[in-house]
Amino acid sequence: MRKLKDKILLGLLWFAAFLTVAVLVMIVGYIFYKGIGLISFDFIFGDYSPSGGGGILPMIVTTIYTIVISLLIATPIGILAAVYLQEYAKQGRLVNTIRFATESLTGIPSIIYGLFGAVFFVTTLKLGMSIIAASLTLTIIVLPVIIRTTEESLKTVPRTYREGSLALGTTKLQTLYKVILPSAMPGILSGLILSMGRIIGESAAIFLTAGTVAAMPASIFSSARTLTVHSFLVTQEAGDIELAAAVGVVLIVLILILNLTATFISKKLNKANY
Amino acid sequence: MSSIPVKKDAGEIGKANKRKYILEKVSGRVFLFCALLSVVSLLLIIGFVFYKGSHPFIAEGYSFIDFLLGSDWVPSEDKFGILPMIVASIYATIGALIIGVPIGLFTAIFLAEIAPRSVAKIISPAVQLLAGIPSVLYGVFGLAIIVPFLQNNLGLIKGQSLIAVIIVLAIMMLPTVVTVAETAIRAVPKAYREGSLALGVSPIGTIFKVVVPAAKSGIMTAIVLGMGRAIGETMAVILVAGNSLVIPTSLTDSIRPLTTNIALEMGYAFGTHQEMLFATGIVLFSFILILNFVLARISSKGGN
Amino acid sequence: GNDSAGDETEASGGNVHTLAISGSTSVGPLAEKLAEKYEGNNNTKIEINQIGSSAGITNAINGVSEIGMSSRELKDEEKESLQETVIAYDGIVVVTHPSNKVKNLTMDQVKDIFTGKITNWKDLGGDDLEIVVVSREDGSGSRDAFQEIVGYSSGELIKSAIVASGNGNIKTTVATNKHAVGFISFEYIDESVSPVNINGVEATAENVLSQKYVLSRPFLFVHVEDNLTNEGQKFIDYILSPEGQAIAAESGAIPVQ
Amino acid sequence: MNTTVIDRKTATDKSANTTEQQTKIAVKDLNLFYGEKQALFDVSIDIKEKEVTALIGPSGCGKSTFLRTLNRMNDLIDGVKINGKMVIDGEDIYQSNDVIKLRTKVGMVFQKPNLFPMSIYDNVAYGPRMQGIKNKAELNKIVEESLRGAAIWDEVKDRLKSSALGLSGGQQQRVCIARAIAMKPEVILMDEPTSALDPISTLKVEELIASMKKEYTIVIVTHNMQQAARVSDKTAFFLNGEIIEFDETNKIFSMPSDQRTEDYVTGRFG
Amino acid sequence: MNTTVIDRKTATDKSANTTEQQTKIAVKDLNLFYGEKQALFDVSIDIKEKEVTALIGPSGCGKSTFLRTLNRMNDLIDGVKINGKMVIDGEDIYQSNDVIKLRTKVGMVFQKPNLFPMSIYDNVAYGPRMQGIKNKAELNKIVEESLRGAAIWDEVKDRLKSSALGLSGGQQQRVCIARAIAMKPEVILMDEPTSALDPISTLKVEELIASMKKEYTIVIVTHNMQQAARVSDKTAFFLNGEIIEFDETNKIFSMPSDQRTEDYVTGRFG
Ligand SMILES: Nc1ncnc2c1ncn2[C@@H]1O[C@H](COP(=O)(O)OP(=O)(O)OP(=O)(O)O)[C@@H](O)[C@H]1O
Ligand SMILES: Nc1ncnc2c1ncn2[C@@H]1O[C@H](COP(=O)(O)OP(=O)(O)OP(=O)(O)O)[C@@H](O)[C@H]1O
Ligand SMILES: [Mg+2]
Ligand SMILES: [Mg+2]
Repeated sequence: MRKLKDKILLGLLWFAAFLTVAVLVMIVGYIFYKGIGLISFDFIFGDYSPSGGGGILPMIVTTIYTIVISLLIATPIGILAAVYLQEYAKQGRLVNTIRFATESLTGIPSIIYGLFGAVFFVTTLKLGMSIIAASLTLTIIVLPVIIRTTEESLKTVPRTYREGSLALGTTKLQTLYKVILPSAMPGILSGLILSMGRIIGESAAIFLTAGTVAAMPASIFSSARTLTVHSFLVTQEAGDIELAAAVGVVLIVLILILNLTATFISKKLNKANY
Repeated sequence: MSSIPVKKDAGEIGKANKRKYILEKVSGRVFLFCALLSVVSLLLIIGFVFYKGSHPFIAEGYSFIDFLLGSDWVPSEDKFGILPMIVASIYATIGALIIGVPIGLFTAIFLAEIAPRSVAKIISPAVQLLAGIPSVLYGVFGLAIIVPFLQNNLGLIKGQSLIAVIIVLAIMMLPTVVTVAETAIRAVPKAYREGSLALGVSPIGTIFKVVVPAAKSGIMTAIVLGMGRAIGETMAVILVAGNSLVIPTSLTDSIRPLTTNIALEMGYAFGTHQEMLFATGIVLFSFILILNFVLARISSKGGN
Repeated sequence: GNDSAGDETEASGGNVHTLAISGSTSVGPLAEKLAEKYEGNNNTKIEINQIGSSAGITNAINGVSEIGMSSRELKDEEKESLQETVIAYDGIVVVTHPSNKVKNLTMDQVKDIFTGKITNWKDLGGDDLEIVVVSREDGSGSRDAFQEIVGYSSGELIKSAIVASGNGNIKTTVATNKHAVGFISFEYIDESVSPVNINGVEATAENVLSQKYVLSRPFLFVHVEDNLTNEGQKFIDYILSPEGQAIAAESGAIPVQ
Repeated sequence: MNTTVIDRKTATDKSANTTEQQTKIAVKDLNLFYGEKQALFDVSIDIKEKEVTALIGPSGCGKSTFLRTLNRMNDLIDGVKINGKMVIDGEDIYQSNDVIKLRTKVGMVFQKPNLFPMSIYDNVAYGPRMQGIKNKAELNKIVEESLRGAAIWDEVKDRLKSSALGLSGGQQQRVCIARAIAMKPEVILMDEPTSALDPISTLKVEELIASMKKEYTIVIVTHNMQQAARVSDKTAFFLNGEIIEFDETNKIFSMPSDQRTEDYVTGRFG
Repeated sequence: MNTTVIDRKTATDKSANTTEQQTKIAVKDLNLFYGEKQALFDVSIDIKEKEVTALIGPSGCGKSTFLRTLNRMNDLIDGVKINGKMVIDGEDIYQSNDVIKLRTKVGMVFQKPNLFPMSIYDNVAYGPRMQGIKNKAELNKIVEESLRGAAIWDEVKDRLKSSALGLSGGQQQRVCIARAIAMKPEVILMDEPTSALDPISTLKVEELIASMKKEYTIVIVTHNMQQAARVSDKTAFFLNGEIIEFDETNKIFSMPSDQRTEDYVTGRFG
């Protein structure tokens, strides 16, 4: 009985993993199949031209700008907020409410964040349509993800570590950055990678706040177009799926590079603690 | 014996530690500030949506009941009824959860517990990669592969349908569910596994009866975040939903979920029409609140 | 108004002026091409943001952008604060799957299709296939224009119609479905879809100009009188010049006379 | 209670004279490596049925490691290599693929209590349930018997449904023992099962071990020389991953044949 | 080594006669609640400077709970309510806000080893580093002295830089002791510090405790009656959250005044 059940469950596990991998291969395969033909040195490193034949360098640069700025702002705020909720705040109704609200906000469609950003950052704070306005909007979008995943990984740090450290007369803060955060690092990192994905994949919130200017941004106060917005525009208006897929290929490579970098950095951080 | 001598200056804090306490206090404040910052930004957004979305009902005399239960949505004729979209959103979300959550969780379990390290080391980052692919491309993939596939194999006149939305959303929530759940499962102490295995329980039994329940809280987070992704997704859904304004009666009907309604028309909407789109956002938000509430209930029930 | 803004620019000497334009995703690509040519000859940097007609109009009103682009007519309350300039026309063409044998429709037939009175291609001389109607989203300039000219209202549109956002999505949808019929701008026509003649008239720029083909809509630039700088005015002038209109024609739009 | 103690003493004396017990576990030239590092060196030992075998030796000498090879718990650690022969009931456990059968037959109590984050009841009922026992009454009976057997019933009978993790260390360890007993194994491995217990509970557990001996084969790691002397029939002395001496407990403690054993056991006190 | 043991014995005898040691920790009417559940009832006790005080009692009686009130570790548990007076060096620790000073002064070794996931070296150097000691040579010296003090130096000196979690249970616990010693506290709390150690290491740690007594005040929870008798000057017997009897260790073990104490300590064996 149990054995049969085990076999079925194991079969399901394999099947689920197979499905996931198959979907992964199909999607990435499709994007490469459609897009690889357009990929060339000029396509990646050339400047953009609206009349065709240009490259997407400005979008690559803009994309990197938005990732870096949003994460630079969201990572510390998100992690520290999670630390507050998990380690400092008295667990109770208020914290649970905050947690609940945070979770619920992950479901708000990004276009609403975009409209909010357009009203608040672009118009009210007079940042104009700019990379910085978009990054601030993205910060709000990824905060819940960072907070929740960080909280979860903090929860998994054994209490004995906290006790062991505090019993040595260290402060909460010292315990936090010497013992707790390093132990929680893998979980925090995977949250950051997810957030990075969310930032990279975002379009609606960005084109309402950063706009779609297809030129090399002069500064973070310039209006600009990210890779994803580019692929969104070419699908929506021109129906140019090859071009959208080619942008997708570049994005996938970019994500790969960023993920590897993140993993590398976390390994370095871990080493530093040994 | 009865009275213990206490020094007068006892309450004083040593000089050496003064700095530490100040730092401690300051850092506590900084953490609190960060938490508040997130809360404030979240409140701002909620406030913004509610402010915009409640205007037609408060100031312009529209009936909220008609809005919720009306089935005609013709903005140019001042008809704003979102019942078909509410129904569509409920079906699509539940459908995506039913397909996406088990596959995602099982994949996470597979990666954390069954797969050889070397295999997991390749697949896990690859799945995370999926999280970063723009939703537009999922939509294009859905439109170019899934929609025709459904159309041809189910003998439909159009593949843009509830089932297409469910499939695309299920795929899109996979990376979140898998990544978060995998981390949670990996964090379960080895002692639990050993304890169960030593009782002669099979590895699979151990996984489902001890490891997964021990990782429950993280798994719930995975589901909630994945669900958030599914509910909040627009760009991919627009392409495969068909966006027809009918109340779906079968899996093959075209649907227009609440989110796509907002994204689809926001670009051209103004005045009352735009405010009604924000009102759609309020309904969506309430919908998410209810779902999260239900999930939280389920998870605390499972805790006993 | 123009003067003060102009002074400002002149005072800053040879500095590059940035001209912020935002709005319709349909007008955007054309505006980008015009801007590319224009920037080459002038000391002006043009920023074009394709964020939708309404957002562009809002931006123009509250000063975030100097010029807004719209592919829909302005509403009355918008007209109060905004000046509009028609920079080109956009022809709208009914398209079907390439395998569809129906190559000509009367205006009434088009109306009957989109309002759900005709539901099978065989009634129109095609194969025995159910018709799948694909429309743009409510509020879109193309849809407004199309409905007005064909003569039905949003309320009359068949409920089961697929609603796609943007020309590209309609094209992709129609190109992958034998049952489908939709409408897109001239500039996006290619071999993946089959254009349909209306009342026997082919959808070409010439026929629009000669008013034999009636499905078209204006592309608008809008601005607040006081906000338009000399540079902005010069760019509009350039677009309306023969050179600018030639570029418009080249990229598939229909020049204003 | 006292009668049990007396019983046990007699039993020990008896087994000291008669060696006709059957071999339950036969280990031959077992070597174990954690990656590069060898932790067990040519370990050979015959463990008899229905006897208590104690493993003693200084910290880090490989007692836990050896114990864990007996139910293949070391399989779970990456990079562990094992060679040699280990035969239980005539079956080489490292040839067979049925670890589940092995582990059902060979139960284990760990050094650190490792209860699951469930209720006390569910912890004890966990194993039987996984074997397919669903009947409530039967489960209740098993749980009560096991908890009584582990001398913890009275302390927890009113809070069976509350979380096991709220118990004190000693209480937790006894529930761990109950959980192992609930499976009615043939062999029970215990890794310092009483190191977290107070003397009274320890006494109860030792009595339990004595009474279990009638049915089970027991292998116990202990640091407590007195405990080894009290509960075991045979004792193996480990040093640096080797078995230095393995013999009747009486003999090991009274006249060990190896100098190192003598040094170790006479280092005792109390 | 042996001299230390003798020293210790003499010291114990001496303290049995002379009671002129100063009070280091004075506890008066301490009550502690875990939420609704009361775990300590009106506990009053005077702990003298430079003595070893042992806490004994059956499992779950509140020994660990009491020990943890002495350096306010229970503050970390949600829902713990404490009232009563606890004065260390004339300072009511529950009035003062300086827990850091308190915990620097009052070190602790836990029931289960709780090393951090860092190298052995970093574990021991952790506390001193956090106090601002950066000098390499100084740190090296502290680490070596502390590890030697905890009788673990020889076993780990070649792998100081490898992860502490790769050690066996006993080894880990001794590194925990080293980590506490490294802070040079005035009071050391030990919660069954040797329950995971073999007799040789236990002996070393007991010797260590004896030698540390010259400088430190030590409070130790133990289940091992012999250990309590060997190492402590005073012994407190806990039962159900109350102190039943607190007196000279000799007296507690030879002629306790309370029947329950007698029942408990004579339940001993060996
Ligand atoms: N997972 C592991 N990886 C590498 N080495 C290990 C591992 N587990 C144990 N060891 C090493 O193997 C040796 C034997 O360890 P083991 O835990 O068997 O000792 P033990 O006799 O049970 O000690 P104790 O009485 O302290 O529990 C020790 O030197 C230990 O450091
Ligand atoms: N965090 C907690 N929440 C609720 N009750 C607790 C908690 N910790 C301990 N207790 C209860 O308080 C009582 C005293 O526990 P404590 O751990 O102090 O016992 P102990 O004397 O140290 O036992 P042992 O010798 O088994 O370690 C026990 O009944 C225990 O179940
Ligand atoms: Mg061991
Ligand atoms: Mg305790």
